Amino acid sequence: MDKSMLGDLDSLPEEDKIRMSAMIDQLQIRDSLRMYNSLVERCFTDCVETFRRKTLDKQEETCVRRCAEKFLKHSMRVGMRFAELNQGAATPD
Amino acid sequence: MDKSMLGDLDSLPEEDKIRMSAMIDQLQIRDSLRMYNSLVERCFTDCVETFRRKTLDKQEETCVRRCAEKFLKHSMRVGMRFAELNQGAATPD
Amino acid sequence: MDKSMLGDLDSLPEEDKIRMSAMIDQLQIRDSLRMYNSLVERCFTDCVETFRRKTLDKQEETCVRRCAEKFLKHSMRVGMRFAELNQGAATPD
Amino acid sequence: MAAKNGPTNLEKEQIFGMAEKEMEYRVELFNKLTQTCFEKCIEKRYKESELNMGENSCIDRCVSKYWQVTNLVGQLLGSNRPPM
Amino acid sequence: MAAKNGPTNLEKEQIFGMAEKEMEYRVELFNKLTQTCFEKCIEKRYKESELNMGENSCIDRCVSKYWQVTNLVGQLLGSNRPPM
Amino acid sequence: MAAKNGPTNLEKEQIFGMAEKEMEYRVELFNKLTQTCFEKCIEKRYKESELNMGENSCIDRCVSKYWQVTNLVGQLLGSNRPPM
Repeated sequence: MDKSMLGDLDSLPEEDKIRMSAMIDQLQIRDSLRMYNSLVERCFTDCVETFRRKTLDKQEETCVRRCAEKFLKHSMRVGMRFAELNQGAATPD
Repeated sequence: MDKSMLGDLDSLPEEDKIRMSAMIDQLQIRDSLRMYNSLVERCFTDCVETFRRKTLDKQEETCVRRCAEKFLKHSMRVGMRFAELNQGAATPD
Repeated sequence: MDKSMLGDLDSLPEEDKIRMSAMIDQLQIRDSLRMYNSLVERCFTDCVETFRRKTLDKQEETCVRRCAEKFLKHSMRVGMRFAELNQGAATPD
Repeated sequence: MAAKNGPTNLEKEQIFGMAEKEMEYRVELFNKLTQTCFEKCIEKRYKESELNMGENSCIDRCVSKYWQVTNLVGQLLGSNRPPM
Repeated sequence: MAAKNGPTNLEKEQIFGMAEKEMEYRVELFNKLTQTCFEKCIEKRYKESELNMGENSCIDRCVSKYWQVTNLVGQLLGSNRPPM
Repeated sequence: MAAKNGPTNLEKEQIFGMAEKEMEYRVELFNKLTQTCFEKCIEKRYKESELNMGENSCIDRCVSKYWQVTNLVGQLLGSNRPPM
């Protein structure tokens, strides 16, 4: 998600551009909170299997850390590839 | 989703009816964009299994086409049945 | 979801507090409608397996009732534990 | 500000907001119904792009049963208004 | 328009918007937690409508562990404010 | 009220609303793409926190194929504008 779309809105007065920019900021905040929720859900689901205690054991904690780091790296890589495709910069196979 | 709900809003002035109608249009646009996203996700998940190349092979492409057509036909049939039930026009077993 | 957040908004005039309160009410309505939708989806998916008839049989109906009751009890218990953790009232293992 | 001229702005916001939530609910119901019945009824190998007879009758029954589950759960939740 | 009278309309929009996003986040967290712990703890054959003892203690521990994972991920993301 | 001064308030609402839906769509597309390719490409035992070479090339191909499926479905739906 970027602000390139603002280019289409030149007919709007300054005040509306500010409003549009604020709307985009808010969507980005919502987006990152959702990402955070999804990340927690995924790593919990994949890493926590037993409920004999109410605290995470070492193994579960390690698993969650790796899962979260891997998800973030994955997400950044997807973002880069996605941006390339959006710019029509597809490379040969 | 239809506009029958507008009947409840007779007390509102003309300007508000227009606004309500615009809101419904926007929800329909959002709805169809979400449907599109779900359709892509489903057909990708069901049809693309291997990642040895970066382009779809013939078999994957055929699978995606059929999946998408089937999903649209399915969705239309569900919509018809759903509308019948909403109108209380349930037929015997 | 509670209204404790309103405390942060003391700088706003009365009219805005009312508006904020209305917004919270609307989010709660949306929340309960979503919960309802999820409950239906889950109990349908878990309890209805065959499509030889167009009406629920006794066994399916019983299953749906139990599933829904169980889900509601589950949801209330989660809500209580969640509230305790939010208030920092975690008890020992 | 003038009370005799129909609803105030805040009341209008609430009417619009309620109508919006109601519609969102119906759309979500329809989407979940569509996804769930696709899962239950459709052959995933996609050997053809037409729905076959078995799939068609499965869809009809699936929608009908989903509707009944919606009403049944609505009764259990004690809601008086029809859920759809 | 008068700057001395508290926040401007645009600032108000942003305060309202932030509060709305924050609440949406909490609701979504609660919903995911509820769904995930139902998946992990509840017997799906639905032989009775009560939660049994095993399910009850599983739910308590599941909520507790989910909370810990939320905090752990929050730390990793470098967020200073408490995620809940 | 003055027609010569650019869009009316209602028209502005629609422009803002459309832009918002469009951005929501892109965000949702990106999120589904991320989730789906994680599911398809990532080793779930989490033995390390780095992406290995196999995962990295799987991700690149997965994104590329997902993009193609998006375009293919867009053509089938008869949409003229690019879906992304």
